[in-house]
Amino acid sequence: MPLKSIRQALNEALAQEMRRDPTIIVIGEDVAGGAGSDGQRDAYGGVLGVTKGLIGEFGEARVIDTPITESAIMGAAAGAAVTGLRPVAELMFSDFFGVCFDQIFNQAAKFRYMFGGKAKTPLVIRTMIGAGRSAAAQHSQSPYGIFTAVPGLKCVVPSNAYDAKGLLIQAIRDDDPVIFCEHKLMYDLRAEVPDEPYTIPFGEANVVRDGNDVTVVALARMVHYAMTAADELSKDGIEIELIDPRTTSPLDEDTILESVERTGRLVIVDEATPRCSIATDIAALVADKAFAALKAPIRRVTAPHTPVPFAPDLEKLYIPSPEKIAAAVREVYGYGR
Amino acid sequence: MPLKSIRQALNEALAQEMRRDPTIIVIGEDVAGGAGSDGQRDAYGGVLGVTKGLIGEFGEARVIDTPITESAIMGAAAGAAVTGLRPVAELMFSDFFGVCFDQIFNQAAKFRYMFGGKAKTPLVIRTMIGAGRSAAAQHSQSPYGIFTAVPGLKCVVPSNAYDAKGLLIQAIRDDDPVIFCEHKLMYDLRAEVPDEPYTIPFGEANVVRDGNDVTVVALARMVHYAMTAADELSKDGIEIELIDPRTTSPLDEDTILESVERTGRLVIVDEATPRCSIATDIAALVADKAFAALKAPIRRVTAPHTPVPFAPDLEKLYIPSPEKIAAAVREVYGYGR
Amino acid sequence: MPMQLNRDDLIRAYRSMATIRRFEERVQEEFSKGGIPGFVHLYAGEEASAVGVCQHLGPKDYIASTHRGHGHSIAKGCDVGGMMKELFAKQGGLCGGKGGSMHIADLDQGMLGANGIVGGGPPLVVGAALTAKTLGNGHVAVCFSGDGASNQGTTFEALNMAVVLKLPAIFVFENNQYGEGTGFSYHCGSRDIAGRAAGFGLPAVKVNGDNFFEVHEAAHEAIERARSGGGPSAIEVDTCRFYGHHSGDAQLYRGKDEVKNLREQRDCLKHFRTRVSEAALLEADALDAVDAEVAALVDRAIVDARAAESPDASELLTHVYVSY
Amino acid sequence: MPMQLNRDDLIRAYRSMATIRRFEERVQEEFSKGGIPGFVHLYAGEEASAVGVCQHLGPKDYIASTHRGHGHSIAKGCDVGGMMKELFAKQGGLCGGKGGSMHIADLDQGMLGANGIVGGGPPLVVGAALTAKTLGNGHVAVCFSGDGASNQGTTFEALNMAVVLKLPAIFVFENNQYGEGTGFSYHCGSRDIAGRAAGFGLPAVKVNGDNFFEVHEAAHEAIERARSGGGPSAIEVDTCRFYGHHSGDAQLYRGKDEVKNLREQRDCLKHFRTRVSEAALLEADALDAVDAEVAALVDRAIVDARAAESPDASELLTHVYVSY
Ligand SMILES: Cc1ncc(C[n+]2csc(CCOP(=O)(O)OP(=O)(O)O)c2C)c(N)n1
Ligand SMILES: Cc1ncc(C[n+]2csc(CCOP(=O)(O)OP(=O)(O)O)c2C)c(N)n1
Ligand SMILES: [Mg+2]
Ligand SMILES: [Mg+2]
Repeated sequence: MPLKSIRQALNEALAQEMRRDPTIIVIGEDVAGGAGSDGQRDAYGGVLGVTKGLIGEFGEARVIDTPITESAIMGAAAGAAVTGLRPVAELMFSDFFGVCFDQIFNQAAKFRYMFGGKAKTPLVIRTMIGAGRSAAAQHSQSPYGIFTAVPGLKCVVPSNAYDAKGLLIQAIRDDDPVIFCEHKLMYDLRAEVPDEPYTIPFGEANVVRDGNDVTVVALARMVHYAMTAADELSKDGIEIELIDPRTTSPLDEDTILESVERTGRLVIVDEATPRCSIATDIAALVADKAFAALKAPIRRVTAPHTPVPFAPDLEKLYIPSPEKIAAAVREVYGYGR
Repeated sequence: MPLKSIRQALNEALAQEMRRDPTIIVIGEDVAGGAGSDGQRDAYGGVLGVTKGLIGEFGEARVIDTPITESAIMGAAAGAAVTGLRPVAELMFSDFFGVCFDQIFNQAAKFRYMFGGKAKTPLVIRTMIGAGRSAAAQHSQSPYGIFTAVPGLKCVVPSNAYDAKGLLIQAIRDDDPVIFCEHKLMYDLRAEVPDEPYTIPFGEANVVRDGNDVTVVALARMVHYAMTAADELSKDGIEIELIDPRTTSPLDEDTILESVERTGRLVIVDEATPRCSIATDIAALVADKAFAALKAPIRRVTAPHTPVPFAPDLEKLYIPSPEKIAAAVREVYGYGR
Repeated sequence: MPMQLNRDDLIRAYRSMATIRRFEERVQEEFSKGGIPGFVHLYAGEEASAVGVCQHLGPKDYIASTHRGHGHSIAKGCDVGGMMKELFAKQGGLCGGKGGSMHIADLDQGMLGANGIVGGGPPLVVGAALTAKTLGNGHVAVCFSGDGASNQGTTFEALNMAVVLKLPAIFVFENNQYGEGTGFSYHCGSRDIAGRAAGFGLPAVKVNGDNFFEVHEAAHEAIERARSGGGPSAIEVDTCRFYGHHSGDAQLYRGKDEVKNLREQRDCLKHFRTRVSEAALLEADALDAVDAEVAALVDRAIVDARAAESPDASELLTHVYVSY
Repeated sequence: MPMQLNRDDLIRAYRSMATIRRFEERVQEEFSKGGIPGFVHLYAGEEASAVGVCQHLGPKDYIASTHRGHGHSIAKGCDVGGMMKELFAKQGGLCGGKGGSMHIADLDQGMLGANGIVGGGPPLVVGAALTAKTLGNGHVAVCFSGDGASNQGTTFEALNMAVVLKLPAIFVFENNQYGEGTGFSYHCGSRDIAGRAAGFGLPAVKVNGDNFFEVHEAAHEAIERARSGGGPSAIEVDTCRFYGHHSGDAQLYRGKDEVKNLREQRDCLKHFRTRVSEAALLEADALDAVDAEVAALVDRAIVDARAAESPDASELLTHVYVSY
């Protein structure tokens, strides 16, 4: 199978779906770029090139550059979705949700319920998450915990190119509003990705690695850090079971619970801040539904309760590291032995 | 001691602090009301009357009615706070945070960190939370979990008039941004409240009721539902220890952990929706730091993962009830006996 | 302009306005009696705005409304019985009792919903207009907003976006002089909504909302422009509300006799009656017949709403997602 | 207008502009070499805007800046050494290395910070102006925004709020014709920022940003008006950027030779030099001396920044709260 980067996988997913369904549009800031300028159209194709080339094939009517106006972008997408289009809107950085969240959580996500089931809002919001680029406090956050908390919204957090394509196609075909979180440091990460379209159902976790000693749940970039830790640990004979939920809403509770039933030990790795987060969400789930099986405290390896610092040295300490993950696993593994 | 409603307690706290410190201003929509109209000034004094009378004593320069423009209100408060005032801004309903959250979580809450400790942002945001008034999906939410998740922001959720006054005065004197959540159904709830100003420190939970069987943590209106449940339960000889954290950020972890060390059993009651919430936050805390003491699964009694329904019968089912709380406690109490 | 309207059009317009008036008056009564939960914001006094605009719209054209949405819903063709059941939180309500007055909606009638968020509607109308433009179906989207909402950032963003994308969108600003208890002369720095909107690069006019025909004419022009690819427009309707901001509002911000004078001097239904009689377009008893007809309709709706069942408990958990 | 400015003023103005230019040119070099982490957005080409405005401000007057904040910081009096250390993420940086280019700030100099959020600054300036009005200290607050930011809802809200509260606020829109790679003629429906702002009910003018003196004059008027209780104003500065949106931008959206022509025909420093020499206000060698002086200053700042230590690991957890 051909190797493709996450960028390529996402671009391919968008192009293939847009070919299939003329009601799909892409809308956002510089999703093409060069509008109203003397230079090239498609000058950017998205600030990180994910939508590059789409305007060439699908034209300005379906690949829509906008002013800097996130509330109008999200509202346009929500309003278009509820009236018959399937918009894929871009929120350049997820950190910007604060200027437009009403259109997402009070409007798009609640239409169906408020209107007694009459509305359908097939909306996809693509957005960038993650620290590690020295982009500082307002361009490095991972607010998927907040997105997950919203009833009516679905939240996707892919960790590799294969999942990225299948989950994005699923998101586009899905009849509910979906927020799709792309980690800014992973766009060039390559994996085998089929050329033909395929979907990955929401709410089905990926067991990245089997093991019977400790269950580790990790998301996005942390999946790869957890794998690094796993290799280290297995040298010492500690075999972790690594679970990538892939979607946080819906969450595949069964796969996590079944694994903990077996291992009795759980570590959750999350690049987001620690309060009221997906890490606490999964810990609470297990402390309720798999309590009897638990042999050790549930440890969370997360960012600290601080904004993201600019200085690379500080940022490196901010982000969970393979070392910290391994240390937490060792602690949990050793507990009560 | 005189009995006062939460409304009176808050109003008194504001008036007393404004007398003490001329840099304190109140700003928001209809915090007085009647601006630019032919009728009375102070026509509202806040839509629920909390700021009534302040404009009479302190004038238009310090009690500022605004257009409907939450981003400008929160930004004005943040900008004023960082330049020398102590604004108490009103976000009428917390459900409206989606139109102005950037100014709160990316600006006010991050100034100090981003600027290397040079900024001080003594800002209070008063806002209304809670279901039960048939105000439907966009006027009934309790997003304090989202506020708690924000590093740099403090979050207060009072449950009675005595705490309301002491916590609001603390919030006003506090040098960090504080969001102060008032439950819309509790304004008329009365308690003994001293006439003189006093403060209640943040991060100190209130043990509302002592007991050794099951620890119950509840917030705001749920504290009272938990008390009702407690009376029921104690008839059957089950004595709960009821803890009201009062502030979710900072959270008094020690009081909760010490209690669970004793009881070994925990139920968390939260009116908010269940995902990535303060309920999961506290469950995760205990599943990590008090694991050894746990004798039963940690149960959460929360709203379902749905928007708030309009119909009173449905809304009643949406909100945790004393019956549901008692049932959860019984389950946890009976576990493993 | 009445000339453009034949007898049926006039009757249709009057019936719509009279239905709204009667609906709101009866809702006020029922609310006071306690039959209607939550908050209601009544539209009485502003009927000519909703009807003058919606007369030009078909069910496949869209409107987005505000917290004060009953009038827009009726003008757009929503079923009065279903509306009343919704306000009473009953089965058979337009939203099955899950939305209520503040979220009343009927997508089949192109009514995208009342909105609990001031300024929530304008971005959504950009989207509905974008659908129309993308599908090239000649439909338009109309956004109703209040004077207070005209200051909200989302509203301004929607205006600019509609101009940039040359969308078939019409922004109707119903200036009833108040945002809750705060007066227009205070909250709107420019004291001129249409003028401020015009600065965004779209045609914007001011009309007298007491005069159905003025609204109708201005809306005709803007909507035709939109349908024919001419892009967005704005209309500021000078109007007034006969009740409080919400039912139960003490209205202390009102001047002495303000409401009394409004009802006497600025009643758009009275104005309509006078106009059509003077122009000998409709006879008084034809209009009286309509009044009687809509009174019966609304009263029947209330009887039915009272009698209807509350939603089944299972409804708490339905309609969160299409699939999950 | 040069007449109003004495020799010292002119030298001061030129020094400030020249410092910005040199700062940005050297930052571009260092960024390319990899010494500067993260994103940087360079201000070269727009110097006359920041300096023409800030010449009228004292340390107790406030400014809010944008992601493109180096020029505003220098014009407002921030220490170049501390700025450079901040960009290099080092100890001794204005924010201790925790903010970086996008959050560079110095409250002691009245610089409320660059901002990573487009449209983040305008509401904050409303607040700073509110402080000045409340304390009655005669200070003013200036908001720098780009043409792209002029479409953001927060910006419009701030304009209206400033008018409603009659605040000593000045909104300076630096129109460099682009928001990232999207042209002004596309993203601004009115194609006229000042005109659109005027619709909000405040005086708004357009000036040529290549001409320091035009900016200086317009800013003088607006700032004096604000100081004397005359309320807010807006100024649209027609300007241009010599580099990409951010360092590393391929700038494919630029026309052929666009940057070359801008540098030749629209260089505000060249324009200043010509003006003052023609008017015989300053001799070439006085200006050359300034160039040499600022070159040394900036080069030294880079040497120091390179040599400085990274923040101590403990800094990760400090400054989240005053107390917690
Ligand atoms: C974002 C937001 N802010 C505030 C409110 C509270 N609120 C509801 S209606 C209203 C007044 C709206 O005034 P206007 O737009 O003129 O509409 P009108 O009520 O006059 O029809 C306010 C402030 C809200 N619902 N949403
Ligand atoms: C809310 C928000 N949306 C988008 C961005 C991404 N972004 C950063 S700068 C920029 C362009 C700003 O253009 P303009 O306001 O004209 O300022 P200029 O870069 O030209 O100085 C964009 C879109 C952002 N930082 N914040
Ligand atoms: Mg109004
Ligand atoms: Mg620009």
